[in-house]
Amino acid sequence: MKKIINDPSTVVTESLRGLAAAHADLVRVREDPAVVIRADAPVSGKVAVISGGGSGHEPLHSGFVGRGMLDAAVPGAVFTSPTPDAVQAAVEATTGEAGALLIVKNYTGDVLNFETAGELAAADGLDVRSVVIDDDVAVADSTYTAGRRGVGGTVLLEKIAGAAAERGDSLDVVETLARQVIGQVRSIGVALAAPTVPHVGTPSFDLGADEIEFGIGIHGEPGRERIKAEPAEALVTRMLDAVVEDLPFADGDRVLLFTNSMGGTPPIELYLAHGIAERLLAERGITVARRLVGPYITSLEMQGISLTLLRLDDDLIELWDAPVHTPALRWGV
Amino acid sequence: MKKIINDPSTVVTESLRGLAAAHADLVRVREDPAVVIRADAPVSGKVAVISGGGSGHEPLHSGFVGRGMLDAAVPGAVFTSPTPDAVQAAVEATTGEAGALLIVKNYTGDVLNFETAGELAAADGLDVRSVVIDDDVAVADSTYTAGRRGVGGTVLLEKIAGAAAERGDSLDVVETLARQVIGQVRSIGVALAAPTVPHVGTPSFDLGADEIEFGIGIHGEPGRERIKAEPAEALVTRMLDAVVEDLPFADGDRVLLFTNSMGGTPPIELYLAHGIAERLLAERGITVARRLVGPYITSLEMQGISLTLLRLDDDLIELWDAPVHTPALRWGV
Amino acid sequence: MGCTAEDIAGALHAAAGVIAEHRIELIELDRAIGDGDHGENMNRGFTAIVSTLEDKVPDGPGAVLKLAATTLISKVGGAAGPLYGTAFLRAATSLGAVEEMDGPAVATALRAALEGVQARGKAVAGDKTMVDALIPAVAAAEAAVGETGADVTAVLAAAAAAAAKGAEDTVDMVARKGRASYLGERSAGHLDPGARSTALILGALAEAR
Amino acid sequence: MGCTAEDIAGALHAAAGVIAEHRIELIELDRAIGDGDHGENMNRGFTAIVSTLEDKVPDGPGAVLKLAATTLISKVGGAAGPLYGTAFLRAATSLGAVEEMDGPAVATALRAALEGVQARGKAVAGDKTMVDALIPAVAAAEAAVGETGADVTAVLAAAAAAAAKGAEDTVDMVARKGRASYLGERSAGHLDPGARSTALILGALAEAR
Ligand SMILES: Nc1ncnc2c1ncn2[C@@H]1O[C@H](COP(=O)(O)OP(=O)(O)O)[C@@H](O)[C@H]1O
Ligand SMILES: Nc1ncnc2c1ncn2[C@@H]1O[C@H](COP(=O)(O)OP(=O)(O)O)[C@@H](O)[C@H]1O
Ligand SMILES: [Mg+2]
Ligand SMILES: [Mg+2]
Ligand SMILES: [Mg+2]
Ligand SMILES: [Mg+2]
Repeated sequence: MKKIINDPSTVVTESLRGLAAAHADLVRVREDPAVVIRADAPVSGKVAVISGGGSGHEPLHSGFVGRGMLDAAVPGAVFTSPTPDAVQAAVEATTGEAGALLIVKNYTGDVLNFETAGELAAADGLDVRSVVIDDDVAVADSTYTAGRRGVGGTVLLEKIAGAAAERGDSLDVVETLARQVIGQVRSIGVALAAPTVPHVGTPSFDLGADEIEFGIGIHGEPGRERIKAEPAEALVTRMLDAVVEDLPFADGDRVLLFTNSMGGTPPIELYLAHGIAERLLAERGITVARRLVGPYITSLEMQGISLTLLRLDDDLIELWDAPVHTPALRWGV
Repeated sequence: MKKIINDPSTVVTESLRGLAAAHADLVRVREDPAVVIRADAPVSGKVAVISGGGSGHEPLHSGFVGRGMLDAAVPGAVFTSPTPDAVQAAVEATTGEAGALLIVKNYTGDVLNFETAGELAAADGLDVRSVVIDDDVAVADSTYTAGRRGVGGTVLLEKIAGAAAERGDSLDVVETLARQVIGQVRSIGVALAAPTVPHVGTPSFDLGADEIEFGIGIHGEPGRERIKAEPAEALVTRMLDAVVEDLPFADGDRVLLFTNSMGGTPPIELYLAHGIAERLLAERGITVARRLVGPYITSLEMQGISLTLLRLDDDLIELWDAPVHTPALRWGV
Repeated sequence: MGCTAEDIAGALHAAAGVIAEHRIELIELDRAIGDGDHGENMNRGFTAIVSTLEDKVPDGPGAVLKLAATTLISKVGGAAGPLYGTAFLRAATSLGAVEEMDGPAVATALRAALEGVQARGKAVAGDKTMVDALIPAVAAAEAAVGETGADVTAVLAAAAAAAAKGAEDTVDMVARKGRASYLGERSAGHLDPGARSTALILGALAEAR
Repeated sequence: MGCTAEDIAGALHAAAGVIAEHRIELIELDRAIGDGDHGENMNRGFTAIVSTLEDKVPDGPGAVLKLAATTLISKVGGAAGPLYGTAFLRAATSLGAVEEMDGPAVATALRAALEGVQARGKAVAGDKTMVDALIPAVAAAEAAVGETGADVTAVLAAAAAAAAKGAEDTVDMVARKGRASYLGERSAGHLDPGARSTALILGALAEAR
């Protein structure tokens, strides 16, 4: 393993220091427990939107702290959900009368740790609610699994919930919107090469030279199925079919198409895949009304991409278009 | 090699189609020869700022086309400078009375092809000038080399020249500012793992498990020296020393610090390196007045980073802060 | 003779040593069917327990276990943090304010731990989780109490042996809870990392007696 | 007997075949001391020449070479595109409007090509570039003209053999021009890809006679 680090056990803290130095106008960082807080938090009268999870998926979540998106992000160790006291510290730094919404990705660890944090916040008399996002169609949503994972849809959810909170919506409304987004967003991911976790030092899984992990998670958990490498046209078709047919998305729908790099797939390939996806959706009569293309929810240096579709309505479009100013996402400001 | 492509020979074209689909509000794309043009070009009365080079360094240059930056980008084949007729097409689509500035990275191929294009433009009676950026301190600037390479400084140059043109500066002024930037920007890069060019199919160079290529270029050209892998603190110190002592940058200077990922190095490592660089500069009495952190000039999926320092004055700061709206860089809009 | 607070602190120290020794093994087990952090997570938690206990050992076995619980909750994260945290917390609560922990108390504490893990994580026998090490451990501990009465050592030894066996039995299971469940049938043929760490911890506690 | 436009078109066709055959070799040479695209670039250019000539072969050797030149300039890119483009352009110009190219004309065209490459690229002998294949090729062609008079085949054969030798000699050189120069001393021990492609092209032209 070669990485630009000093020591696997201090990677997260040292990286957050760099984030704080680079974006002092947007965020402040607390160490131990690690929390990234919007520079002007608490914003009085505003619902706080908070998310978190294992590190290694940057810019998720810390890169999305700032005006119009998250009030705080709680970064755990690499690929490890953060502890309840860290979440509690985030709540304390950001949450007032208007309450807070915790955005939790559906992994056993995230759910359990945020659950405990929610109980601690309730004990402090704060109105803190949680929503659990589970948009990954790769996993069967049955009693035989821990349920679907939260993946690419998380980015869109954080933007939309953050915009709702920023325009002054109540916690009830922000929560309802969040549940609406969760209900109509779906994703699928693939991996071409595995990431290497700093404290592990070897790739998270071994893929043959002609193999693709179809339905990969964002923690280097092996996916659901291994397929033979295939041309982009076939791969994107396979991915989009899985996503479109799941909700299902239908002729006449307006959607946001989010083409995401898992980290190690460069823009030239990402845009190539995006172009194919746009064409295939047009063929299905689905209108791509908004799009996001880039590495926004990653898995360290994993090579691969994910595709996320969110069904839009006018209000969601307004919230998506609303100004946002964070380290990784910025417009209208 | 595993890549999300259909055919190595159509990668660039197919990728540009995705770019056009994703950012139709910002750019339009012409194929054969491939040119990415600002959507509202030609902007009447404005100096056109044009750059280009081999593909595989995205978002450079095509991701920087739009308001406040480039009027056109000319993407060659992967790692291969574009041909004169492609540059000529970019000039034709963007350039009027006010003339154009061509930003050329100092590589033999780029210089020769843009030179020919410039001659063709002059023959058409257009006022087209070129500046050649050569900010890479890894290469000795002597008669024994092709001269220093154009690397990270290119991004900053494109932003600043683009902002000057956008505010209505004449070609004389834009050219003078560009030469000023070139005079006071310096960079160095390192690689931890090689990229793979689609039509080659094997990594561009072979690095041992404990080796780092110090002074790497952005085309996977081997660097100047191979060093043993070392902790981030030592590596960033070594890189910054090389950059600071070259110009030299001195106590009291205000600088823009650009910490760039070569593609495969994830944000967690990049911000870690950035934090170290900020601290080391503070120790030298150099004020980091502006910063840019991210993968902005890459080498496909190469793992590594580069550090760029630009000495700032008030005018350069104003130009840096000016609104920009492109696929990859956006603020103030 | 029962265990004092000091004994339990010592046993946790021993458990921390065993976890550190098996850190890579647990990482590798988790790498195969999870995300590769279990060894790192557990090691971080137990290292923290040791350094907390170095400052001061609280009064009474229950207080020591409670301190271990809160340390695990605030240092481990992931799925294992809250689950092991709950296990230690419930065990601590079951002890109340006793000065020494005897054999029956061990069995009671283990059952409380199991119930806590199941309350939090909803896993049942056969789901390929730490529960599959804990269920046989509790049964064996209770049986040992029935046979040997108050002997802490024997109760812990029985629990540890049963946990080890229970962990081994997870190999053939298809995961239905936790990250390994995403793999479906592909999760079979691998030892569950959490079951393995449960067996390691119980083994260390038994040895320390 | 001299070469007609058709002969030259045929020879370029043959050169395209040789370049295609050696595409990977040229890529590998460039991968070692450059950026690995030389084989791809040259192959793209010569493939384009062939398909342009399939449409229509222009009148006269000069016109054919000029068409090859503009095709290379607009299809190859990189350093090789403008350099080879200039070489072919200058060679074409040196021929003027002759109907057939004889031995002396070949030597003149080669010298014009060399001068063009040097005017554009500023490389001198020993810089480890295509110039190191061209210089001996021109010298050998001119010597052959002195000995054998007007025989195109002999002139081309002499040039090709000298170019091959010249290319080989680049192995020991330290690059001072082009991308390989960034390597400094580390560029020694490798064959220059552009010198190799020059030798391959001249070899193919000579064979095609
Ligand atoms: N719902 C659950 N109930 C009981 N144990 C569980 C549950 N989910 C996961 N586990 C246990 O947690 C272990 C994984 O822990 P760890 O790797 O530290 O957390 P994470 O899965 O969040 O990375 C699994 O091996 C399993 O034994
Ligand atoms: N200044 C120069 N003069 C002559 N030949 C040169 C010069 N620079 C480079 N070359 C030739 O070009 C070859 C490289 O061509 P190519 O790989 O296609 O372009 P690039 O270096 O732009 O990738 C070198 O091997 C060398 O022979
Ligand atoms: Mg984990
Ligand atoms: Mg090249
Ligand atoms: Mg794990
Ligand atoms: Mg090359």
